Amino acid sequence: MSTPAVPTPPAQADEPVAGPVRLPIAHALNRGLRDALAGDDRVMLIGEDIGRLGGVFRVTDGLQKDFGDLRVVDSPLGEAGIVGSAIGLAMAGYRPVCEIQFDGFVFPAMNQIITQLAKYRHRSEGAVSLPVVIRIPVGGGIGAIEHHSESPEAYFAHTAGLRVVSPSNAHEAYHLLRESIASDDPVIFLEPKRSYWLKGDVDTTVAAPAFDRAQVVHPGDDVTIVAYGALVPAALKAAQQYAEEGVGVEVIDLRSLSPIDDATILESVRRTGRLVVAHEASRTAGLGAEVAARVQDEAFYSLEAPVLRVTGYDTPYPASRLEEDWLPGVDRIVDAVDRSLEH
Amino acid sequence: MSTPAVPTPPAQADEPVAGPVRLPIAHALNRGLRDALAGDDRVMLIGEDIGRLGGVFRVTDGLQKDFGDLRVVDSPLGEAGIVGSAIGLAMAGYRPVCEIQFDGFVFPAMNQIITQLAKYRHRSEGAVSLPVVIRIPVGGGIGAIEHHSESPEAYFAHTAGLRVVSPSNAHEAYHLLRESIASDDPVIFLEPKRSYWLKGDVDTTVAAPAFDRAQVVHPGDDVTIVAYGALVPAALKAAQQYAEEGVGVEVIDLRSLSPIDDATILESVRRTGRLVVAHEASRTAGLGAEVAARVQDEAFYSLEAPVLRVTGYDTPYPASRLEEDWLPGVDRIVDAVDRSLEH
Amino acid sequence: MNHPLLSLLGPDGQLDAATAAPTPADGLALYRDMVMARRIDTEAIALQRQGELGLWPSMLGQEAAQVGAGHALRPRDVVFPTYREHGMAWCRGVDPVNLLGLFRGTTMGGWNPRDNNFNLYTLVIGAQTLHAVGYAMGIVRDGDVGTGDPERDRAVLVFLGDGALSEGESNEAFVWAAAQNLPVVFFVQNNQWAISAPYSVQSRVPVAQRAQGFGFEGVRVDGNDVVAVRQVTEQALASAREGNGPTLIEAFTYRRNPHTTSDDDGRYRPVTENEEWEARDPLARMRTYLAGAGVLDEAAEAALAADEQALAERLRSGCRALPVPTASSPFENTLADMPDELARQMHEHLEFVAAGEEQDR
Amino acid sequence: MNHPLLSLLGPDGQLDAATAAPTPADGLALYRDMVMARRIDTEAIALQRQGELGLWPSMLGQEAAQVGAGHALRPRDVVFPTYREHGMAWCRGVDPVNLLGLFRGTTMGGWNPRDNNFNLYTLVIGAQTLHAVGYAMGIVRDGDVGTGDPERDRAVLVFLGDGALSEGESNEAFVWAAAQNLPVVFFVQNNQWAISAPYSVQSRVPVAQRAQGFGFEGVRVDGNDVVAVRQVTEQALASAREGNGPTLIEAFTYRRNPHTTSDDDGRYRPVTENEEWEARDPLARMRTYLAGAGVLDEAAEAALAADEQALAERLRSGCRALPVPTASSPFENTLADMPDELARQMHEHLEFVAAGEEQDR
Ligand SMILES: Cc1ncc(C[n+]2csc(CCOP(=O)(O)OP(=O)(O)O)c2C)c(N)n1
Ligand SMILES: Cc1ncc(C[n+]2csc(CCOP(=O)(O)OP(=O)(O)O)c2C)c(N)n1
Ligand SMILES: [Mg+2]
Ligand SMILES: [Mg+2]
Repeated sequence: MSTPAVPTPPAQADEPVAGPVRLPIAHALNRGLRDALAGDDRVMLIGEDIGRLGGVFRVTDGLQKDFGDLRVVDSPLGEAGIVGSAIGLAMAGYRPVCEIQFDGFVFPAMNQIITQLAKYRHRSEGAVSLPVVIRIPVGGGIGAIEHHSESPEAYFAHTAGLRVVSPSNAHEAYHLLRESIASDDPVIFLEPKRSYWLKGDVDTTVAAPAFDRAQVVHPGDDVTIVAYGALVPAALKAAQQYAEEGVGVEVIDLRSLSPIDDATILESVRRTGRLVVAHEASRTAGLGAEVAARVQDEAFYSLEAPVLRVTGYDTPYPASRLEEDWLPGVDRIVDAVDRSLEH
Repeated sequence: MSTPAVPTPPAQADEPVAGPVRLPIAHALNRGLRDALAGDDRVMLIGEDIGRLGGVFRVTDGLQKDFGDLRVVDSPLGEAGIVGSAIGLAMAGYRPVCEIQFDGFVFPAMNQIITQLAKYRHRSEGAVSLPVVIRIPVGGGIGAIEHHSESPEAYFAHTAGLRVVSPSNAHEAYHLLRESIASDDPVIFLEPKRSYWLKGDVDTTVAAPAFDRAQVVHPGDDVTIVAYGALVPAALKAAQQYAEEGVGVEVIDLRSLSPIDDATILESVRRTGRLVVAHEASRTAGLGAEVAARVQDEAFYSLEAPVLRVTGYDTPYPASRLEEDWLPGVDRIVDAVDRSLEH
Repeated sequence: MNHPLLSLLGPDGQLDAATAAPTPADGLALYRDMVMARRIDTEAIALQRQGELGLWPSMLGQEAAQVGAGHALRPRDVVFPTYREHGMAWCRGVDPVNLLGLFRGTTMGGWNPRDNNFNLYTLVIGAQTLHAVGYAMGIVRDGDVGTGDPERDRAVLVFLGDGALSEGESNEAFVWAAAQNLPVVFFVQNNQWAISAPYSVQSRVPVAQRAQGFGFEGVRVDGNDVVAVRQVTEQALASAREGNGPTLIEAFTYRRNPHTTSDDDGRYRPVTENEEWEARDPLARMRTYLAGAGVLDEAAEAALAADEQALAERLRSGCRALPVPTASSPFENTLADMPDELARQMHEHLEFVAAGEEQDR
Repeated sequence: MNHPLLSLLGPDGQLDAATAAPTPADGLALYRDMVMARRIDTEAIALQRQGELGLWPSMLGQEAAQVGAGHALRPRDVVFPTYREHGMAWCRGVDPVNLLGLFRGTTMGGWNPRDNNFNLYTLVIGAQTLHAVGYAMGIVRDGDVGTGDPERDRAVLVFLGDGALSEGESNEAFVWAAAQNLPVVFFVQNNQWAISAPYSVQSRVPVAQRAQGFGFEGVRVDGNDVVAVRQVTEQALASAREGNGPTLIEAFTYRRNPHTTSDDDGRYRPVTENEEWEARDPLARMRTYLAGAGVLDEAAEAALAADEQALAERLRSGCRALPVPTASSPFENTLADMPDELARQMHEHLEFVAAGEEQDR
């Protein structure tokens, strides 16, 4: 199943090139791809249904029309082929940006990603880098069927030789994508699919922080929340609720899931003494475990409460009628913050 | 490359059926497979080179000769096919035991493992379980070339719907394997390849603890080490060194990497207040992160020092001339224990 | 490399002269199943429009392919579908209400695959082809192939799409089936599109030709001709059951609706194509044939209409009555024995859900 | 489906009458490269026995396949090898000492793939076929195909084994190459074994037939006949460069040594097979031919022996002199910019290593 039950985006306006414009994340990404294609001949897009259809989420809308089918390639139905051919293209000097149609369909490409893409720089002793970006819509919350709501980030974060990034708003989406394409390293670019139509001001001329840095998106001194992707808005909501009660919740948008910018996290936790990490992926050996492990080590004496994790459970993603409860959201984040504060 | 630079095992003696016998792990596994095949017609083995060759590590030596090529199947060269066909066989009522030739070659099977094997019980709402075992030789230390020294356990532990176990000695190898084959759940069975020729007393008639339980293999009250597979002997060596100095190091063999038996770990850490987790896999989002995250949460007030991790680094596995230093061993474990005790 | 397209019942409703006419009962049964399959599809689309389903992958135009194949099966044969085999599910006796659960979000499955020898829908393209191969290995090991006993011999019928031919896993399935001479039939509904990708993106030769590269037979059949589809599928299944190994069937047809209800096929294909294929409708030609043969009289039409109506009502009420799974079910169905940690997570979750319900009151 | 095996230079050293005799220089060059390739192999095996290498995958018996293909290449063509293409590496000008590093454990690669248009060895069966396809897509996009300019047009030559034909990824590569008509030649050395698995485990039809299923040409050639191999490879590469798309070449040969030096082929195949193939030795037949043609005289033999000797000495001393990588190199080569956390890990590691060395003193 591929086309999810989300509304079709409004037709894209002919937006100005600079200055802040209000765009949904999907359009900011489209703009990012367009600017990357226009700025460098070696940038190419490959994926299933990305050409005439413009991708099932329309992120590549109009790009094949404007850049031709040699640069925006409707691929055969095979994910190993998408990533494997991107590797070959990168060896030939191109900068391919792959689209995997849904999170649950990246696994046929796992061999190419783990044994080839991630290891080639090391294999060649630094002689050859592979500037390949793999875009993947991730996460649940859109009422989809099986394999369309997965959160595979930990597999990639555990794999040395990859960078993993995920934007949480439109401005970041644009800039993180541009930086990912410009990077000489392979980048797994995770797009929180339920946020595709979340609008925000995008300024293509004002750079965001470097794509390997976390960012404090809400300041506070009482407790820290680390989140990324679709859970950043939830964390912000929680922070705003607490602000009304006079409790200072600092929210850090991780942005780079690998490497993790622990300096930013540690600075915050040393101040607040309390940390909640939130993600949709299953708990065991997820990113939350990594953040908790680092923080309890590096900020042991600053912690006034254990690092708490608010995560998806260690079950397969459930049928969508259950997802609202199953998914971590504002309520469960608040609950964890409360527990942290009570310690 | 498949056949590693390890000595060929001595020809297998005709050992008695009960009572403790001294066997290397590889032979204990062979015995486990043999007894499982003999005990249940529905048990089958599938893998590359497992028949006439007896597997590159000879773990299946002699089994095709004795049980025939319908039950011990030399498969075509395709890991997706091995796991995918095992799923089909399980649906048809069989209990297939797959062999993946080396850790680095499991990735072509990742789609079948993650989207099919792990999810089928959930997909069928509990109506159908898939009793498939996937045996994989794992880890480094044998001077091998690329892809022959990987530690992929975290990928599996993060995947809900799988069990992951790994033995550290011959007796356990026999019993964990028998239990894995008897289990109705899919089990990833990780065989520490550099321990294949490590000998120990195997008693097939004396059961080991349940395959989802950790086990204290060396008692101590000052600090706890959690390890599994090939690092258990290293942890034991460290514990013995400390014992001579009068320091009590408790070593826990995890055995079950998923689910993790945290009760056993917590009981120990609440006593010792200190914990070191050791594994060969890369650090970020590895099993050590998970153990650390759980322990700092559940035993927050008992911890006198941060949980320390002794792990492989976040690089691809290095060329073998570097592995001795790169791999965590007794020295690095001792260093971490010292640091923990100094806190 | 010559792959003639077998067609017996033409778009004009004329049956090939050399082909034995189906008995009235048989002809009616084929027609009825196609009508019912289409009705399931139509109702499901309506339910999706009403918000009762999240999405629906329509099989409009592919009724003959599925029903023809369905009528070639014996009860002990085992079927591995993709996500579009609603007509096949109907033929196998799966309660059609249960087809809706996956798309309503009440389940990831919907039926017990053992009840009707009809596996669960598989959404990961190509993955089921290897399960089919494994099942066929099981049949060989059970000794249920080539015995000559029609009550005993069995085969596997696995469905895949034209797009699925490009996945590595499908091709591994061909390798295994051929090398081990397994009792499995690969049934490819070449509906010419994989979402927005026309078949030319995948290949420059007919689907049926693929099998040759692996050393087994590929046959092409008019996928809108239920009589021809049944015939080639019967032959392929018989050959498999007898121990002669795999066959690939290309049922050449057309996906007349968008990929799913969420898709917008106006973006990538002209409507004229659709019109062309409407003229080759599988139901219309069978209807013409049966009417011409005097088999489909008014009484039969009325009976069928009543059956359809009853089915539609069952689907509508059944859909709304599909039970929502309990909050504990994902935890209960992850592993056969629930681990302690998962039990704790379930407990945590159930308390949370209960507290939420408390608040909502 | 008829796949005749092209053979021009028979085991008896007789050249096919209709084939133009190679010039003396050309004939000698082919022979010399086969001799040198074999010498690399022999020396490496000896080095492994002496404990200088961890293991070595021998190419004994496959010299003609690799050297024939090597002589069909133009400099701008790009080669993707497996792990057994030592003869091809030689033809491409890779320093043979550098072939040893992977097996000595001093590197995972060993040369810069860009220096000789010869990619690194790939150990994961089949993975390189997709890289070849991607590279060929790059050639198309560079406009370096079908221009008619021999300095410009290029193609990709990718190696795989008979076992590799069973991996899904290899088959996806066939899909992509055919559908996009890419300038890539799949060169299968069918040495009849995949470790212990005879080809019958993988397939029941010749390797070359596989291509047909995907809609391109498959050709079979005597893999022990350097003249024939060169000819079919030249044709296939020319066709690719001209824009006519892919070809699959099956070079039918035999792996005369165990899979690697760690393998024990006595467990799974009879020695008689080996003897049979020794009689079809690719070097011997070329030697007979050249001697008969008066090309390989004593002086030439002596010169070649001296070259061989020099090569052997270079390999022995070069092997021992291969630099061990620094302890920091895995960290430095993981990502283009080393992340802070990795820098910390490196620091931790280097201190640890230094402390160990301190202790060892
Ligand atoms: C491995 C995988 N990749 C991508 C998808 C997304 N997807 C769903 S259906 C589809 C097209 C399938 O085409 P085809 O095999 O022809 O079957 P049809 O839908 O036409 O019945 C795609 C790409 C998927 N489900 N699985
Ligand atoms: C994906 C993968 N699975 C398994 C292996 C282990 N392995 C190494 S070589 C080999 C056999 C390869 O046979 P073939 O393709 O015929 O090449 P040959 O060794 O004969 O040159 C196997 C199974 C591997 N390297 N990669
Ligand atoms: Mg289709
Ligand atoms: Mg071979």
